[in-house]
Amino acid sequence: MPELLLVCLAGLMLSLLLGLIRVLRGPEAGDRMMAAQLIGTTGVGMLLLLSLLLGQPALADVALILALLAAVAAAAFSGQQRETGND
Amino acid sequence: MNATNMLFLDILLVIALLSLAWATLTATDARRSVILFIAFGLVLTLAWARLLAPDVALAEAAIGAGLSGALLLAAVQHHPRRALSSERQNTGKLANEKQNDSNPADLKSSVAIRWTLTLFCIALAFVLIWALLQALSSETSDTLAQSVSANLANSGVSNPVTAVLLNFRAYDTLLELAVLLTAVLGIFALSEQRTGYLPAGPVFNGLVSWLVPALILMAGYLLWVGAHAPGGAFQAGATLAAAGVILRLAGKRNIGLPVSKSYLNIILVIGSGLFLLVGLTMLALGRPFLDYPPAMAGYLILLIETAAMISIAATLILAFLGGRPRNREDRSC
Amino acid sequence: MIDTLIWLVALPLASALATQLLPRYATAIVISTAIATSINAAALLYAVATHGVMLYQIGGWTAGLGIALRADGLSALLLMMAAIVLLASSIYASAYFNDNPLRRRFWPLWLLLWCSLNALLLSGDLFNLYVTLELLGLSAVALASLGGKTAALQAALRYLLVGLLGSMLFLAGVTLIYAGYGTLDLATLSRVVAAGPIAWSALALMTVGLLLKTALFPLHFWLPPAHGSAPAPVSAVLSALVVKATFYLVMRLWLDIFSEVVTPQAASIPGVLGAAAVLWGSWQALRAERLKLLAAYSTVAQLGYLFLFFPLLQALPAGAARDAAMGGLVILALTHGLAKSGLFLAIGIIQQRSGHDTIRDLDGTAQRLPATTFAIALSGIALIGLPPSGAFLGKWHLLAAAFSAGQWLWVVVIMIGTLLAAAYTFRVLGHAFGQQPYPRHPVTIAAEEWPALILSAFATIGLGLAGAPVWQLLKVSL
Amino acid sequence: MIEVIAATLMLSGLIFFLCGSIGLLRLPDLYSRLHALTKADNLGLGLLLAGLALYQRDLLFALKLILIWLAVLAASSASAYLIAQYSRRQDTDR
Repeated sequence: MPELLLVCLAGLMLSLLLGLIRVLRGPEAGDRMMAAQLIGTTGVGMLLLLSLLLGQPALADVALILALLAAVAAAAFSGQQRETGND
Repeated sequence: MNATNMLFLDILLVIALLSLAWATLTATDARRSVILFIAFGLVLTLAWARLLAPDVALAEAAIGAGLSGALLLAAVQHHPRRALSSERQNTGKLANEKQNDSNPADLKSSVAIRWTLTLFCIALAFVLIWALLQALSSETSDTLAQSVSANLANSGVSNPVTAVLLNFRAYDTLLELAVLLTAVLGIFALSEQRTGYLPAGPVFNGLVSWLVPALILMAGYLLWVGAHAPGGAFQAGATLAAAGVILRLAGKRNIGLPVSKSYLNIILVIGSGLFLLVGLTMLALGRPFLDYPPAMAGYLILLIETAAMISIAATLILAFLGGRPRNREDRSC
Repeated sequence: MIDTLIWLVALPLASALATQLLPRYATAIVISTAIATSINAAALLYAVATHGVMLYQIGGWTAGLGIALRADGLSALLLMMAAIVLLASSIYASAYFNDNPLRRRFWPLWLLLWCSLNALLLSGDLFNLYVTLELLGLSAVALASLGGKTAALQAALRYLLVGLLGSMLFLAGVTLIYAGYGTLDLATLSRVVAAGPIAWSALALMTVGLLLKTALFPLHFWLPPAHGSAPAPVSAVLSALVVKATFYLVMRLWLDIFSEVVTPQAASIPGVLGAAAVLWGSWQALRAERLKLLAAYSTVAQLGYLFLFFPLLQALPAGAARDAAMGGLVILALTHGLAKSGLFLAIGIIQQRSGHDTIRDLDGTAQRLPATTFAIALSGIALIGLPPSGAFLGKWHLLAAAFSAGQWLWVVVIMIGTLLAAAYTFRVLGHAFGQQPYPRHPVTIAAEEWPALILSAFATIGLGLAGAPVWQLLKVSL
Repeated sequence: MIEVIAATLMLSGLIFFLCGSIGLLRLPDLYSRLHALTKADNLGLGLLLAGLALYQRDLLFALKLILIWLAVLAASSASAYLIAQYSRRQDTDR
């Protein structure tokens, strides 16, 4: 019953669009980053659904990459550079 | 699954991409623009997946959504907003457009230039759409795709994308690796590397302790899977580089790169070097440049890809450092 | 024998990697590579002259599936010019960079630039051309920013952005071609391409991208600061070779692959822009206060002359007159390459010895640096187009073509441009030959002064008196 | 029977996702929005993936799903913490 997958896909797309509004609206940088995280997680779900719907098993690997790299952007976002000195 | 069922998805993806692209371009604040760009990369990954291009989706997920976001965020942090005013006097740094904004004449001309460019881009987009429609309606049979699948058996791998990248058009990939090397040498030419990050707290350290090994494993998996499914040296290199970036962000000093400059040079050069060496060995054996014997092709491609992954990862990490490594004496602290 | 083609790309690349790994032996590696590659280029020139077009299929795959390298008379001539300029500049650079860390960063990029130039001139594949353009652009930017102050970095950054925009437009054109014709191989493409929206828009996109990189007026704005603030050997190569490489591609596309598609109206566009470039560039060169800026604006003007040939070549029917004009175009390009690199190298010496390159304060240069001043005079002769320089031959054929095509307007442009070139050259020489009451002793630095002198002499005397083989070689075409 | 369970799991995951995004939009300030976000990440994706695993009934695929879920779980909690920390720092700076 691919209809179920399609319904889930549509629901996740809706969730992604809601997150998109927050990304566009802000107001704080933290809000946008948070919404980008939501888009990433939603994207993971959508990729897995697409992987089954389109018969592309490789998309599961894409989802795995997205899941692993989700934290990198957040870490770069909040990282504090040393003011002076060497590293 | 037939195409009409997914039409809603395509339309919404296009809307999301366009609005994110516009917001990224028009954002006044650099950090905001970067975050919007990260979101754009995420949605673009979905678009590539929907276009049945998992190889590109993989690269976009690793490089577009993950690494370049981190790279740009680090660059923005290096030039925070409050530092801009002091930088107007500081002539030692790369100057950006903002410096000119104080002059009203320049401002007017920059607005004019912006509008001209916008109109130019819109015209360009229409020309492209028109010509693409013409091209797609001309119904040329894709002879290249046919000859790729006809010769796939002799390429040593079963993933057509890898066969094109590392066998049929291996020369392009060799030159692309040279482009990456040039990019990193160009970064070295500009400045010394940026100062590092403050040591991470316990939560971040916990993240690092499992994420770095997981990323390294993932890189190995992508490298291996590239022979028969989407994956390969570029995606694997980007994943490996993400491990380095995370270590750097956590305040670790050497981020897995060797301290000695000569070792660093070796890992920078090994990708293009080994590739070239394999090509020239074929020449010595009396075959054309980069003409692998079919029986050996699979192994040679894996060897080249492994070396390429190392160089690509090192290149991306060094790009993240934003300059040439400091001398050993400077590292004493 | 046929391996010459791949070695022209592989050897500079291998040496670039070697200089990065073994910085201590870098100078020796570069000089031996430069000599070997020059010999290779000469061998290729000889092979093309005797055997005709050379073809090399990389990886043993047929062109189309794989990538082919091709060399005809035009690409072999340009390769030879690149080899001469780069060999001379390499010797010059080994003395120019006395700062060790800087030299260590310079050599790998230098060889990567050489590799990309050779790869571009030999490439027979549209997408491969895009890759070589990227390599060329990136290595040129990195070299231009080397050891630079803020102005150099700003210029390099702008150069980078312009270069990326140009490559992107080129790539968009390549995509269209692939979508429309299903092939990237140039030889196949020239057989199947037909006039129509796909070919027109693809050619337009690729041409705008390339013209941006070639700095044709009004897309030249990035060139004077970038060429004017780079280290001297880099400026020499940027002005002589890097803009010439993209110009070569425009030629290849307009006069060879898409020649059936180009209409006379379309061909007049580069002609008009070229005329504007000649006038504007010469005028700016006359007004420049610094020698390097003068040389850079003169490059803008000289590139303009090359584009004047496009409407004429389009108007002339295939035959002797058109072949003669084609030879004139190539010899003008070759002369400019040699003369301009000689000029930039000579300016570099003046800049290093006297600490500035302000034209007004050049008095006494002829007493102090006689060989260098002579080099400037020789390259000036070539830039004006006085006999016996190669540019004289080139302009002669340009005028002849304008007369036989009945397009008189270009004659006026050529006249004004030549007069302005004479004015800016004599302005420099007038200052340089100005006497100082207490001259310092003449100094000679062989490694630095000889390359500039030889390049300028070759442009002025060599190409002018022995230019005939150029026409012979151009008969060998794809 | 299993299909019904799979459908229930997936649809309830979907509800968590939608709640999370609506919360992200409607809640008044950054910290409470952060609270909503983690619901979508943890529970929403977890239920959805559990449903998918039952739907597909392929062991290798299921293992990959578990791996993905664990990765998202750990990454999202860490990044939520990091974002909150960053915002706190910004607030105290002001």
